[in-house]
Amino acid sequence: MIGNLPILSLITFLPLVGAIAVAVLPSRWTRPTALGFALAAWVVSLLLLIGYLPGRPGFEYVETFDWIPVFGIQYKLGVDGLSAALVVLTTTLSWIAILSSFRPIQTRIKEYMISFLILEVGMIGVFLALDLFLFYIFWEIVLVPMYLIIGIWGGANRIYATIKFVLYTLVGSLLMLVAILATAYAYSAAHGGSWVGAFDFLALREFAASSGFAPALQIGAFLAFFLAFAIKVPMFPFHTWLPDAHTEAPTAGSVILAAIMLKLGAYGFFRFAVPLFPDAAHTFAPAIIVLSLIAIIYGAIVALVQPDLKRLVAFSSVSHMGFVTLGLFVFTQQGLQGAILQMINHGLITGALFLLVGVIYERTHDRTLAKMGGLSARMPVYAAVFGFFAFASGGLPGLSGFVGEFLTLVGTFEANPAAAAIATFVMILAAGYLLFMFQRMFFGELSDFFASVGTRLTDLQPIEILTLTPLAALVVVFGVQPGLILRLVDGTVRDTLQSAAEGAPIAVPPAVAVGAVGLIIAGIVARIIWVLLPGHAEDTSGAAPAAIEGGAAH
Amino acid sequence: MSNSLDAYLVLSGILFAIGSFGFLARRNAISMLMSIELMINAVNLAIVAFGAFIPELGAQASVIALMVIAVAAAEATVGLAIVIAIYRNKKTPLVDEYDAMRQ
Amino acid sequence: MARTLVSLLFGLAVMGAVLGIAVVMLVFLGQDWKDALFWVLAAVMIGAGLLVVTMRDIIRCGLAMIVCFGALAGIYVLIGAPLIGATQVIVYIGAISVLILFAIMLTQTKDAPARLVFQTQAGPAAILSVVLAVLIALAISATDWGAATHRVRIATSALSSVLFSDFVLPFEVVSVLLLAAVIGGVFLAKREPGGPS
Amino acid sequence: MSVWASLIPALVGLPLAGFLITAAIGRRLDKSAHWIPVLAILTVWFIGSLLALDVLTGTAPLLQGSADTHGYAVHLFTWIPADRFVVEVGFVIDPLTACLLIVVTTIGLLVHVYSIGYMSHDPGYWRFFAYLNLFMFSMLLLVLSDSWLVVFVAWELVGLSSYLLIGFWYRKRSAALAAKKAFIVNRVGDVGFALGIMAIWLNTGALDGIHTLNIRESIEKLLAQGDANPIPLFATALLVFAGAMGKSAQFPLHVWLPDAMEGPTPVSALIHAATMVNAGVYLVARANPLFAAAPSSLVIVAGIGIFTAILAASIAMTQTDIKRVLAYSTLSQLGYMFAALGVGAFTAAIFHLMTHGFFKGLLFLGSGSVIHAVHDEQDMRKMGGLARKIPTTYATMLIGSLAIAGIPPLAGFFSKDEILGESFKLGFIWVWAIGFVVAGMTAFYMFRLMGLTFWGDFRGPKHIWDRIQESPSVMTVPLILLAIPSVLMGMALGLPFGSGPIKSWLEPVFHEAEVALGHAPAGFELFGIDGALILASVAVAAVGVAIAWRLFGAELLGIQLPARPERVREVSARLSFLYRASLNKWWFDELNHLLFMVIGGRIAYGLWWFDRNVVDGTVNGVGRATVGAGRGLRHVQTGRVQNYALGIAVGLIVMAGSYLILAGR
Amino acid sequence: MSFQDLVTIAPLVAAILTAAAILVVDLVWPGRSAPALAAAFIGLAVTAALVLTVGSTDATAFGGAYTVDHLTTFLDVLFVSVIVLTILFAPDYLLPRSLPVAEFAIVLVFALTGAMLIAASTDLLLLFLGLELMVLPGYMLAGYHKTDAYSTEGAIKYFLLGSFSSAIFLFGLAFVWGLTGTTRVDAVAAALATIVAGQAPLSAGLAMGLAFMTTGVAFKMAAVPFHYWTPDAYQGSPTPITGYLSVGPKVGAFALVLRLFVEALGPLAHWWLPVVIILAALTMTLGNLVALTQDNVKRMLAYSSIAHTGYILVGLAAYAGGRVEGLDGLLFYGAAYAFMNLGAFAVIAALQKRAGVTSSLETFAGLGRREPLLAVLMTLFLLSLTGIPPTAGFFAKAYVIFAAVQAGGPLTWLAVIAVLNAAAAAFYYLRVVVYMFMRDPADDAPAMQHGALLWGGLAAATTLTILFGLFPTTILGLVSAASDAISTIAR
Repeated sequence: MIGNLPILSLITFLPLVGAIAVAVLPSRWTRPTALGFALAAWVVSLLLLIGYLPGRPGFEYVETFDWIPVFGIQYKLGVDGLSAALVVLTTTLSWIAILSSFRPIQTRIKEYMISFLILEVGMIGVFLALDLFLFYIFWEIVLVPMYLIIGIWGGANRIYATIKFVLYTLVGSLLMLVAILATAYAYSAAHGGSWVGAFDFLALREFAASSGFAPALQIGAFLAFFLAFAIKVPMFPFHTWLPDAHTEAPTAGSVILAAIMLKLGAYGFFRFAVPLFPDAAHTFAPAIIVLSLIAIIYGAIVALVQPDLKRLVAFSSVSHMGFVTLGLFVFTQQGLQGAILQMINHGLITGALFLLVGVIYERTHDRTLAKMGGLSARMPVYAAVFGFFAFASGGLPGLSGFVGEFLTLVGTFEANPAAAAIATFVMILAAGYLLFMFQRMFFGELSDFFASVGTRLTDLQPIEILTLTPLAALVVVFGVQPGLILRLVDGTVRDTLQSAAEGAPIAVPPAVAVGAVGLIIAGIVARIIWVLLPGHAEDTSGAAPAAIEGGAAH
Repeated sequence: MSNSLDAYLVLSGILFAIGSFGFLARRNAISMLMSIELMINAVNLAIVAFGAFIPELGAQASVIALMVIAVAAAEATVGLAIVIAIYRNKKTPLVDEYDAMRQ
Repeated sequence: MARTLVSLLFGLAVMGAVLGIAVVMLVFLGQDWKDALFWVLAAVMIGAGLLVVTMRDIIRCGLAMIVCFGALAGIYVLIGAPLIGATQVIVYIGAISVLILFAIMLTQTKDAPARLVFQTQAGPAAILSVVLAVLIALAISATDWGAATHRVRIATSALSSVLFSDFVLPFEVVSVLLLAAVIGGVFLAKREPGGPS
Repeated sequence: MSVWASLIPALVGLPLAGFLITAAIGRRLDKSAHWIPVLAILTVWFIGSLLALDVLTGTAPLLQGSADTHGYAVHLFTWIPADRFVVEVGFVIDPLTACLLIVVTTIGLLVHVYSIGYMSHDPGYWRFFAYLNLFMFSMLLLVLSDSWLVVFVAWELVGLSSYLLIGFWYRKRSAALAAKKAFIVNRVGDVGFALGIMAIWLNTGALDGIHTLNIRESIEKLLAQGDANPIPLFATALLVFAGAMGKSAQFPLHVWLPDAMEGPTPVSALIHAATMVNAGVYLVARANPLFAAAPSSLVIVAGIGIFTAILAASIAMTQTDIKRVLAYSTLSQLGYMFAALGVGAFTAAIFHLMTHGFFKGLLFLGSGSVIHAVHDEQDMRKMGGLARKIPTTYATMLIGSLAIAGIPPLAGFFSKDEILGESFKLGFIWVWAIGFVVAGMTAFYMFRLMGLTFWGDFRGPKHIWDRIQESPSVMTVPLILLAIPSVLMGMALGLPFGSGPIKSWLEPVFHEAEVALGHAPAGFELFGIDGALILASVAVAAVGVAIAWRLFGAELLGIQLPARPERVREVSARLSFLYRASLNKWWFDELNHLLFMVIGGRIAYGLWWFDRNVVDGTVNGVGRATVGAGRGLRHVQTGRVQNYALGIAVGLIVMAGSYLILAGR
Repeated sequence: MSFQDLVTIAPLVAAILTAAAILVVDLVWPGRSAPALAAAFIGLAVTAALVLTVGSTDATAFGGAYTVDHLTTFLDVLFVSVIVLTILFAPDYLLPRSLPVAEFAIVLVFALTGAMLIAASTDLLLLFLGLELMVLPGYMLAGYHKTDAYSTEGAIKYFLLGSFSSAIFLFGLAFVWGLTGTTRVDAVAAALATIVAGQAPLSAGLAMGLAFMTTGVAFKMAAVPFHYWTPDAYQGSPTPITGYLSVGPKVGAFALVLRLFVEALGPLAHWWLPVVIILAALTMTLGNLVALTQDNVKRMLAYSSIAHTGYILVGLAAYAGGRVEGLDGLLFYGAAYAFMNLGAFAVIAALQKRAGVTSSLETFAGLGRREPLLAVLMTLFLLSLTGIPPTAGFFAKAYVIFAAVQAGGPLTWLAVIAVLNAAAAAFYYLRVVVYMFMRDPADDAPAMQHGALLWGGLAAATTLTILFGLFPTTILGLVSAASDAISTIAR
């Protein structure tokens, strides 16, 4: 059916065509055009999924075009199970996000939709690119529209948040660029200076598997990749941009941020960091597991005390994404599969949660939990849907969140029961913050604040239900039939695991490791002492430090 | 002594240093301009000295020296024109008072 | 009036010192007259150069510069490049110095001489200049220049042949440079009808 | 697969359908919203009973791979196909499940019917029935599943339904908090259970075949294959037990159950007395091969069980809220069951589970009827003398009380006695001793309840007294129907002593474990040790009842004993510490508040502070330092040419100097 | 001087004649801009055509003093483009301030002549003269708004420091000349090669010359700590001229570096490499750090241009570190930087069409609403300057970093410093975007009408900025051919 059509390019660039169309067409067509193109991309991506035979290792639908032949840089796209799943996730959430923006976004709709469509191009591109250089380009393309979406249509503190988001991400990704280039050069140097395949993921992976990159390069490049991806995921302690960005972003921005953008980092770990540098991956796996565990527990604990609804969900994202990195770096079949499931489920569930937060925010223009209460009576459907997704997020079995989490834990348990035990404790904490949130919002008598909002407090509108229904349906379907995804990504998992299995830890002198840890601890202690000195504490959470935003006020 | 290249070169160096001192220390734009002329002439002295003591450079040296003189003249022309232009704006030839733009 | 006298006396003292050096070298040390002349010219040049950068009255600085360049021209002659010496006299003393003096007149304000001559950073500048001179001198003395021990006299005809063969393009370029400088200079110095007077 | 087996999915499917339909359209059905759920449960009860009886009587075929177990099995689909980690969804009815099935479907049906009356005026009528059906679905899934992980799913789903039902009256802050507490405390246990499941998987390489678990063989097989990394069985068993502790509210996870009484009374009856809280018992019984393989873990089970029993009984003695008394009583009885499991008397535990399910369901529904009658008053101090106004409720509750107190020949007597007797005979004298004391306490607090509620004079407002009337028949009929098994069940299942039907039913399930534990099937000696034990426990129950009568009065068969509040005060003053401890539930709520709310909150806020100031502070600090550096460097640009020139000269000299130094080297 | 020589320097002659033609036209139609512009464009078109024609074959003229090779052609085309764009952007700014266009064009074309001369010179003296011919018009242009105090202040600072550095440069040149005994670049290289081969340590005089020349060149390219003139001169100059100054003399200075350091002083590469590394690191870092705190966009871009010098120097360092890709990167970066920076300044100039509009950040507030197209273009240029793909700036940055990574060793760290700087730089570039799109305008200034020339120039700059990023292959071929012309390192 799809024959010789360059279907991957079609998916990738349909939104771009859409963006151009939106720019050209008159304003009153903006919304339908944007939605139409997003839906078109979605439909095509579904065709891709139908045509894709699940479970096979390797890449299909590969499209290649010599882009910068001097350095062997290609325009090369291809799908395997993981990218297929994530592409469909992206296209799905994109149209949902666009649809959900119809009502809340009333200013500069054209620019908004253009940004969103370009954002979609970048995200799809990241998932499809099989050339490291191309990957990097898509990776960076994602930044700009998100920057604008948060910065223009965001909340009060949006500029601080968006600049922080971009700068933080940029630091990581630029170092990754250095690593990509160094890797390519190492490949070329090992092939007598020939640049053919130097940026080609498949060639690099094969090289990594057969002879492998030099330990020093592996360490350096892996660290750079790690930083880029860890910031994006985000892993503790690189997560602090996330609550700010989420809190300030418009609803749809938060949705995409949580559902897709965070997956970019996890995908990067899967696709590039581990297969290309297996030895380094093994070397750092213990540290990454520790960081993941910290993220899981710490994110959940901090979520417990968040006064702002969105911030709470944001910290829960930190906790949930910890599972993804945990599952990946234990290098077991179940861990990997769980991590992938967790990626997709987190996309669906947290996306939906942000949509739901947006529902109440749009009506009340406030997200302070302390002001809420008793919504159940006024908005029963909303309460039911919110409860559904809250419990899904909390890992209620039968819904999709559970399977990913549990598989990850099983995989971890295989490798390291103690780590699994620590991670499992998040079940309690997750129940804690989700139920706290749910109770605060929906139970009790209608709060004074809500009462003052009055008639604006209407129950879910059809358009909102329309955006939430597919997500809910998928949450149930994947909860009951996770095999749909598991079989799809089976090949990817095998590939990744095989690459990982070939790695062995690089010997790091104990002195170096101890020194590094000591340095970090010393840094933390120094920072704490510094903050404890009078006048250095940041009392207001997330308020823009004048130095960052104010620039040069002299 | 007058037969030593080093002597001329050192002399040129000293003149160059004097010129740079003037440039660094004087306030008046025209004084600074004159200091630059000193420096350029110091260079010229070095060039001519090279020409005088290194046979294969002889002919070139004179030509280069001539060119340098011409360049210095051109620079002086432009420089003085700029000095006059800014004097019309600022009413002072003292360079350290031209600090409207800083940091 | 007393000021003029003091400077006059100072000038005479310098001249006396210079002549004294010459006499001492010629008579007592028995050196070549060329050496003596070199010393004299060098002393005059450096002395005048120092005056250029230290004197308070900028017009006198200009005059000192003429003296300095005159001495330099003498050195050129001494070193065997009379053509350059001549050019030096014509271009510098005849043109540039006059130009500078005109500029001084044009930009002279009454209170200017009364105010500080030097920047606040004159001290560091002096130190830096001395360091620079020492560095250059050290470098020069430490270098083997591959130079002849005797001066080579260049015939003017050789010079002209070089100028119009190997160096014809630079020659043309210099003319363009001068043209550009003139056009620009005229534009900049030209008084605008609406501009500040 | 037989026709019968193909009906099994309907047991799960009907309540689920009932839930979904009612949730979707219930609001529009309004007061007739109960029809679909009730009919669904009625069908389930019918099918379930048929199947259960089939299994128990041995008419069902032998289960595959089993020599002596009759039952039905059905496989539905593969849920998680993750390489070696495969989770199948399938249902099995073996005798153990059948026992549970009877309890769950019967009480479930009766509670459904009862709720038609009890909830009739509630605006959330349809919601209530939807939730009830959701619970039935989850509970049936729990008992029917053949896979550990599906049991865990059901485990969580009953938790969810429990949460929804406890918080049913969500406008009440206390209800909302209680619901949250129940869920979170349960989650603590679930962490253990989840880890236990992982350990089981790692030890056996599979998660299905829950009813044919043969842990030692599986481990040996895996070891032989060389791909096992077994987790110590002791740890595995305890992790599974942790799950059971949460759901069955065993110390120290017992704190949620009394609070759960914030839910409507039918919920308390169904979930928090008769079915869900028994899931822990079921789980441990189900995992009996695992526990039998690690006998030391059973000691811990017994210890925690019997400690919970006495702890809860001691609290029940002083509580004034009628439902809370029953809740602590439930805790106490669950403690018995765990004690039974711990000593290896699995059958006795299940027996008690069944009888307790009926009479505790009866007691709760009865208390609901009481509360209904006194217009939603739950404080027993404002009741009294109700026997005259609501005789049916009174009569049935009296039966229930006698049953739980262990007065022969009611159901409780048989099952409780079996527990105590087995503990004694299996050498767990300490379990028996404590259980013995608890038996007395049980009798005491139950008759304290009866006395305060039904006998003596009404202590509430007059206008309420005037309007008290018996509940409608839709409520009383279930009470009566529950009273019947409360009376007869013990005799039916427990006689003859030591070899009643319950023994033979469950024999195939527990046989191997009992053999592994070295329990020789001892004969029953009515005129020996067993008889003595029976006599002792009946006596202690009688003493308990007598003391209660003495203190709180009685009105039985026309004989009236007056209540003596002054004696109560006196006794409580004399036992001041114990009294206060009991009244304040041994301060567990306060302890938890301190540990989790105060200290935990400090930690959470501390971490948040850390996040803002140290983690984010470092990020912002880097940014600020960068900008600060820029601001400092700005001043290099002074605007004065000579400063610039000086800078250039310095640069030149530094460069030239370093060149000279390097070149001269 | 043979006829062949004349043919070879035909582009140069054409450029000079263009200046003359404009002069004549201005005499005929005094004060009118259209004829002058026409003359300029025709002349520049002819020049460009001649550059391409002559550049089709390698040639030398004047006894090896003047060379036409791929490097010459590449740079010449670049210079002509820069001048054309500058002239396109200028009228909209100059005319409202009643500044004559003709003189502007003349002086600019003289500067072009100087730059082209640098690109083609293989003679030390010619290089010096070319440099002077390039920068002298620069001084004048900086002070072109001669009734404006800022413009003249910038000009005098630029001039004084420029002359100072020229003198220093000349001194160094004299030393090198005296030691090698020749002015021809290839001969210098050969002589130095023997000197270096003979005595391992650098002779003191050569070291001195190297230091002095480095200072002079570093000044022209605005490398830290010789950059001081840049912010003041850029800020003071009329905006289109700032655009030119930030591009023309800088790329010209790098052309000088290529001819002088890469070609003539190539044998000393391992001596000047550490200096280049240090200069690059300092330049990037200081430029970016100070730019972070600027409120005036022109001044900010001035510091940004300093930072970009640092990035370009990374390419040079990579070459000195043994990778010819470094030169490719340098050239590519120069070209990419030229177009994106000119574009950015063109937008500022367009905003300042109404006299009295400052270039402070506030001017940009709400631009996205007021003049969306300009705002979008500005965003593109700023993103390119930041190095966000798929723009020219990204590929340029990636290329120099790639070269540094290939060279390895300390240069890897230089690459890391470069990317960290790039990340920090994003802050101030994006700040402008913040003002354009996320702030409300300070006043209700109406949208301005912009001339067709400006739009044309912006279109060209935009196209090139995108094309360089999306399809760099063609350009890559050109730059590698150009760098091969002078590189002594095999590819």
